[in-house]
Amino acid sequence: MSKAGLIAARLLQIVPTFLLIGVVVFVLARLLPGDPVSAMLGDRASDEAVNRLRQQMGLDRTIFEQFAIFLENAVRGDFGTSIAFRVPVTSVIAERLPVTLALTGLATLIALGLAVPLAFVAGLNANRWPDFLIRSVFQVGLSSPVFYVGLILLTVFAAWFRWFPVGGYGEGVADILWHLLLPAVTLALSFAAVIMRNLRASVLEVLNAEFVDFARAKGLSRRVILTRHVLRNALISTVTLVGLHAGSLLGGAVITESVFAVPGMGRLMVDSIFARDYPMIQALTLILAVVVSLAFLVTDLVQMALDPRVAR
Amino acid sequence: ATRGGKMVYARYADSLFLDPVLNDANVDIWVLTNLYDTLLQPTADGLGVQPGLATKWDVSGDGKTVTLALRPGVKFADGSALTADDVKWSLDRARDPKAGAWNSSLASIESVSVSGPETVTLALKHPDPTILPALATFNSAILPQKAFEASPGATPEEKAKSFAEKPIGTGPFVMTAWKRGVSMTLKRNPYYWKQGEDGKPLPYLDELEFQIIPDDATRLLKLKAGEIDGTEFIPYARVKELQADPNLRMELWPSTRVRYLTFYCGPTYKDGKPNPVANPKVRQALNYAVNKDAIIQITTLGLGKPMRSFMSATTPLFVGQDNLYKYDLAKAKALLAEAGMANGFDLQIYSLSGNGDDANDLAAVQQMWAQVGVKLRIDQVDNATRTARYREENFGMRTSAWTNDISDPSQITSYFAYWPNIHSLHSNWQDKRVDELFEKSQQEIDPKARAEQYREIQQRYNESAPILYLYETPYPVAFRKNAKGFVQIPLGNNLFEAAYIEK
Amino acid sequence: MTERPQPILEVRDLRVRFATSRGEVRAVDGVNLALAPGDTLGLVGESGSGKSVTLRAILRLLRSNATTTGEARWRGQDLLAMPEKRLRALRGREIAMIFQEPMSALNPVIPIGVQIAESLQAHTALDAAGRRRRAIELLDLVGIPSAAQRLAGYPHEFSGGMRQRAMIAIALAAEPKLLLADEPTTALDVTIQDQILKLLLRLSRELGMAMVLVTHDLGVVAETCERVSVMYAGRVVETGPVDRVFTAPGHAYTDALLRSMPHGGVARAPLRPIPGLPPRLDRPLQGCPFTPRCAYAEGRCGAEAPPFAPVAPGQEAACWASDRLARREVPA
Amino acid sequence: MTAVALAWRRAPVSLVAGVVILAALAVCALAPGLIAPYDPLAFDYGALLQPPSAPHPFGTDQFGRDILSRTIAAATVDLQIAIFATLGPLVIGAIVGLLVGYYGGLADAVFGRLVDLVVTFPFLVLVIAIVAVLGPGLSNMYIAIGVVGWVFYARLMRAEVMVLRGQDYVSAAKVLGYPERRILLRHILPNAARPILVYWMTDMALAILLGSSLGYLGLGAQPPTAEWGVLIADGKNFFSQAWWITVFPGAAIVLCGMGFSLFGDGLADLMDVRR
Amino acid sequence: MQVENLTKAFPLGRSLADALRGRPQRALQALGGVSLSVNRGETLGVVGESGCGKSTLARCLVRLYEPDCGAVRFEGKDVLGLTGEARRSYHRRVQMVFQDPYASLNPRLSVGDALAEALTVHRIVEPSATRDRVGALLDLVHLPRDAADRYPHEFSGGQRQRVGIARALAVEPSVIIADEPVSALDVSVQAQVVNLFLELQDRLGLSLVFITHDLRLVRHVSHRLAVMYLGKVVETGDTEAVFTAPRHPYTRALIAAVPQVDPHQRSTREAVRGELPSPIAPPPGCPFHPRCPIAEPRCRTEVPALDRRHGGWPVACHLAGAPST
Ligand SMILES: Nc1ncnc2c1ncn2[C@@H]1O[C@H](COP(=O)(O)OP(=O)(O)OP(=O)(O)O)[C@@H](O)[C@H]1O
Ligand SMILES: Nc1ncnc2c1ncn2[C@@H]1O[C@H](COP(=O)(O)OP(=O)(O)OP(=O)(O)O)[C@@H](O)[C@H]1O
Ligand SMILES: [Mg+2]
Ligand SMILES: [Mg+2]
Repeated sequence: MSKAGLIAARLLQIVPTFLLIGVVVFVLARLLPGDPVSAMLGDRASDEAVNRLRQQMGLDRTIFEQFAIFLENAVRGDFGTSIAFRVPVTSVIAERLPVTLALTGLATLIALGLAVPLAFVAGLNANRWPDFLIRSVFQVGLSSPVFYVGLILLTVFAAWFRWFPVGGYGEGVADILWHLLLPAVTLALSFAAVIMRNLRASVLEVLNAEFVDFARAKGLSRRVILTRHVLRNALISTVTLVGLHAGSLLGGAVITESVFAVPGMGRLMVDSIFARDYPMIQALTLILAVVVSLAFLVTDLVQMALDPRVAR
Repeated sequence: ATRGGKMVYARYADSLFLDPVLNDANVDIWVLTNLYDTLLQPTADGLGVQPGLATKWDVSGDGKTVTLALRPGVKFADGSALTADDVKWSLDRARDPKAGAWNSSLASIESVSVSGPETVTLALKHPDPTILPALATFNSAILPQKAFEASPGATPEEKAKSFAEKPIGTGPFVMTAWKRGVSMTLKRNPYYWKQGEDGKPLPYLDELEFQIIPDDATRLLKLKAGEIDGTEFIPYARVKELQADPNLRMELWPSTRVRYLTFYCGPTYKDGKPNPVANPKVRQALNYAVNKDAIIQITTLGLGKPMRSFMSATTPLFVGQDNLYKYDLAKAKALLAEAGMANGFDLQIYSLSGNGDDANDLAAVQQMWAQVGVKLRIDQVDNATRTARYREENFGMRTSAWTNDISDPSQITSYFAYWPNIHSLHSNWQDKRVDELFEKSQQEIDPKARAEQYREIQQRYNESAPILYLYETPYPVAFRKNAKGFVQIPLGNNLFEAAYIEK
Repeated sequence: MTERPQPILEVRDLRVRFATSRGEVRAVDGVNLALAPGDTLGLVGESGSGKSVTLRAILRLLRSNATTTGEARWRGQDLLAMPEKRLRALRGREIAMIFQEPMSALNPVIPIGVQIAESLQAHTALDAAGRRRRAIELLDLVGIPSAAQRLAGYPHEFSGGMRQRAMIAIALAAEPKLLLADEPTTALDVTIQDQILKLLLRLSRELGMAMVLVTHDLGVVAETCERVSVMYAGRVVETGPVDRVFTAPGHAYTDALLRSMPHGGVARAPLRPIPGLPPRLDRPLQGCPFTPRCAYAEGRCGAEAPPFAPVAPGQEAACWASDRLARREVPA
Repeated sequence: MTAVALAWRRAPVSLVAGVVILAALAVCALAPGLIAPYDPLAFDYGALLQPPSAPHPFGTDQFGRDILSRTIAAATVDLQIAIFATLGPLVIGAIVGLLVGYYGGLADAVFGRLVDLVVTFPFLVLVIAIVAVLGPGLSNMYIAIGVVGWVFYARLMRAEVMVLRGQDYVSAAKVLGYPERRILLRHILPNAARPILVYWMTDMALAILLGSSLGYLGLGAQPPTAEWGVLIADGKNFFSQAWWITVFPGAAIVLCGMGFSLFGDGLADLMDVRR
Repeated sequence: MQVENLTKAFPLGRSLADALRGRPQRALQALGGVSLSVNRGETLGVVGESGCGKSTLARCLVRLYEPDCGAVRFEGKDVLGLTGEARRSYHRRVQMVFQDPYASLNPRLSVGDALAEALTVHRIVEPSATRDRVGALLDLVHLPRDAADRYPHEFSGGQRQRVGIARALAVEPSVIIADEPVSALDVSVQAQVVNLFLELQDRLGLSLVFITHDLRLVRHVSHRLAVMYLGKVVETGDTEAVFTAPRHPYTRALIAAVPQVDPHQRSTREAVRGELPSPIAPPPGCPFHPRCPIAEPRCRTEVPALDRRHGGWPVACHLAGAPST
């Protein structure tokens, strides 16, 4: 199938998923105890004040009416006005989305940058000390809570050594990178461990493959064998894994963003849940779903590029 | 003071709605004074009022007319002049019973009239001892009527929304950028009327940036790293450490803040089960069973003071009792026995998840009550859930903190003790005599008589103990050594007008 | 025997041991082979007898858990002792190898053309265009139709027979002097196997290339090879011209193997299997390893390893029963 | 005895290491009272914020509670989280995966959508939302994790079963006329179990991390229950002056995670019948 | 047992994009109308190259696959419609032995358990007698009795295959379908298993469908022979007769391609040229025509039917002459 066809098919497949997500989130949001009004006004406000605001926000309508309105507006790209921020949700998300994308993107790069070479070193030295060392270090990374790693990195590299800012988000590419490096490393650590484990296993498997022996029998140099024959084959299964983890990476961003005061979508999501900001929760979920689906698509395309067998 | 420069101040949460009338929360209230001015202003000790946009005020002998002389030559941040009409319009808007949560503070006003280009007269329905502090409270801030009405939007609410996006007031600063939940940039208002102690026009700062950093630890790390100049809500646990830091200055501002736990006092719970703490004796016993000094030591590291009344000692007309419910295990046990609860009982409390103060206080209380056989179940919930439960009056106990918004005891009393308002903090505690005293005090212009009324209210309330008394705390804020001039008044308002960065 | 030319490959006392979790496995236990230019040698034996390990050991393609001793002299130089770099220059250029499973021996994600070209790049001075031209030539040579279009194809787009041919093309890229073919047709259908064998035979004749053909199918050897070596339990038990060995085996195992094959002819006649199992290679062996299964076994077989001795001109075997076999003396 | 000795010798290093770590933690979890030197909840106003010392090897917190005792006591809760948060998903996921993988068809298509739904949703966010709906606390956390978590097991199981259902021995069972229930339970399930059990181990480690993340956000274990994540959250504000409050529970999480992973790796080796 | 016009196609996965473009669903025609019969106590050898549909045929016979059309009759009754108890009893009568001795035994069941399971499910013997019967079965396939306690991975390939045969025999079938039962085994072991089949057939009077691609072997085993090419039977007849005088050019090629152990019978000509065609897009006309040395124009268009042209046994070739004698 052609690439364009594949993309089209994938995008079409996403549609029912999105509808389902829309329904689930809508219902889930309204199952949350309390409502945005009581979250906003607090317990000391009078009942009239509360009722007035509820009416203003259309929260006094039935859930079906609300859902119909939501769908109708969503189709037009209007996700409503944030209850907490009192501005259109799209404008808030437009500010936060690039931040989270930058953070998770950077984290992915770091994870790959750490995991790929080290997985090779470990795989090539299987069951010797470099392998054990690398695996142990990554195992620690995998077993450490994100918030804790964040706290330690912050204290050591930002507070003690002052190499990095303590948190926040910069302006301009270099500044943004500088701000995001620590949070991205934090986020990347467990991801890197997952990739490392998987890739090391693939490397071992590929190293044992007959075509590697055949390549040696052809008299090719070690470098050519590793780069042309081993790397590419080993990466194939890892690429899928990277895509599959897009969701959990975004989930991890929730905590990383809190610890590092990064103004991204993860934190916004949790804040919105706590504020019962229905429109925001709905819009964020759908956008996260789009992001994850796109990540799947990208990894599929990369995999297709790496592995001709997939592109049927 | 050095003129110019930029100060970065980290807040734990962002403002939501910068309209003086329609806002709901401290995150708004505490910064409004930097954008808007009121006619009168609270004094630094929080007990009285001083001139603001009005230079003089005069209350008639019968207490039913207030005449205010406006400060001449005051301009809004957009350069337009402040007029008496703006004042009348702003006060009328603020006292509209359909607008916002705060209109009741101005409920005694019958009408507002412009009696000269620089004079405004308030006619009151009845004498109101709280009217002057009310005029010094955020919700009676003066807004430019023209600019407000020119804001986009069909209804007053919509106009308010768009106006509050780019608010214009007569305050020291004007907001130029607002990234929701991230940062807010305030620039110096060149038209500001006030002068500093050095005789130079305020504010000193060219720019003030609020950064929003919810995580306590991160805020402090940023402060220590010099990435920000100051920050609020320093965890008490860290105060000593910051005090010892030569680069920092730890400030503890006197406050009207009290921390306490509210008992639900009705005879039965929402689910119909009998309420063990409906009996005042039990509540007293539980108060005696808590070692406040220890809690103050543990959670505020000695920075707090035991509460002596339900209101803070910084509140006007406060009458306190020293050693109120001083730790006395024997007495607690005796009282419980008297109430037939010698074997203890189970009690439930909602606390705010992720809130360190709550967690600390409750850990201690839970442990102390265990000594008298009371098992406290702590349910950590998020704010929305908690609020919903309180409004339904469906709780055993709840954590709380209070700060006055107005320099008068009436506000806290109306919420804590006056049943008709919100059932005494939804606790359903009711004392007819207190209700009666409170209603009377609201029209009492004889300060002595009013003080006596408040004495009795406080005495009756404290006796019945619908709350578990914990402690009063100061506002802990910290700054880099060279960031000076910040003031936080007992009501909590953050004043940056005289703040500056020393070069 | 006297006119046999100087061997180009001479394997002497090759031993390979694998360290495994169960202990040491002696996969190859003293193998001797000699190959003259243009020779076609069949290497037969049942599964696990060490055929593949022998071939791989010659080119040092074994995994790190293997220990190899002995000699493998290629035109006088010991392949097992020379530096990896020198060996790499020989691999693919003078000695090429093809593998049993064409699917797993070809890299699934690299076009066939590139897999041929990289071999050319390593061993010839051809430029990119030259390599392409040569690659097309090679595919033509092995009988892949419309070769030019096939260069961009991936292994999975080829049928099994075509893959095997592509692998042969790769192996022939640098016109090697010796081809080590490890079961090149086992995975293929009979008709395709027939085509490939004929192809190999033709090429070795046309290019004057020596060949070691590993297989467990005696028929394949009979059709293709001049000489044959029979392996059992890591040892070569018999070597000789194919027509001699197959008609007058000098080793009891060869004999049994030949008998167990279904010969054309009588339908539904019971076959004559070799009883028992091959010995475990992780245990030390005493005497002739075939003893427990051998119909000719006698007392000393289990105790004393028979020497490798000539039984006929050009035919050698390591069996105490060679003479009885020659006399077709049916065991009691 | 010899069989046990043999099994032990056959056991891969990672399994042995995993067993040792987990056994130590299990002892802490089952009998915290025996090992912990103090009552984990007892305040000691005389020993607030003590650094590690002989009487308090891990130091004390702001209430004077012994960190060692609290870390040990937390093992009970965390191991409970590890098991309860994953057992439901394991069982449900295995059953669904088994049926969907074996029968395919419409159920499989529906399942596919469900998987899409769950994988496109940040896991943590979904769990937070569900916990917010149900209210915080351990049992609600288990439900929240379970609602989402079973999908991963089902996916694994399905993939495995799809392979196995084409295996000759399954065909043989069909040809022998065995009832389907028997084929599923006796021929497919035991052979599909390995990846699931190995993932289960990883998942238990993940559950502890997730539990502590939720504890950190105040949505997990409720006070005064000691839980490693909660301990870290509690001590976070003392990080610069009393590192020991967070470092030891942090180390416990890491150790526990490693225990499960190592055990899982070892189990994978051990369960390989052909080994 | 009789097979009539059995057809089986496997739908190829159709992608969503294809569906959107309205492309028809493609299918792989694995069996294109196969008719065969097996008589009681007889061995039918089925030969053919990889992918020609031998396994598919076997699986249709034991109802692992449901054929698209055609009929399978066993003792006169159609078996494709059987359900429930009737189907179970059919399974008892017709058993299968698989090609891969490593994949066809559940690795987690001991040999004894695997055999006992077959006995209990079908209530062949009293529970108390199960052990004895398992022992007897092991005897039958020449395995030691203590094999019952061991697991499949502890056996060699030939032994495993014998376990597989024992399992098939456990339910006392009258027909055994053996799908390449020895292809995965070493030559020296192959003979053991082949002999076992021959012996069992003589002792138990079994009918046997013996599928293989090894022509040398099939001659030793079968009474009658069916040669398949691309989902069709192209020639079927008495084994010896077909071997001595094959009528279909494909059969001839097949026999010629078998390497002879006799080094004196070498040929250098390829038996047949060209690759096996793809069953997804089989060539029109006679499926063998692209490789056929004697193809004529009509072979390209007309599908030859399998019939006894010019007398003799059935063959599907336009050009088949009378059987030479
Ligand atoms: N890497 C290895 N580690 C341990 N043992 C090995 C290894 N490679 C091969 N062996 C063992 O060495 C022996 C010889 O194997 P080899 O592959 O040479 O057999 P073969 O004659 O080629 O058999 P086949 O016909 O099955 O290919 C076998 O017992 C095998 O198990
Ligand atoms: N389950 C299936 N789904 C799709 N295609 C199948 C399936 N089973 C078999 N086929 C295809 O049907 C054709 C006939 O396959 P079958 O396995 O019957 O051949 P065979 O003659 O047994 O070959 P071999 O000798 O390789 O075992 C092949 O092209 C195969 O790819
Ligand atoms: Mg081999
Ligand atoms: Mg088959």
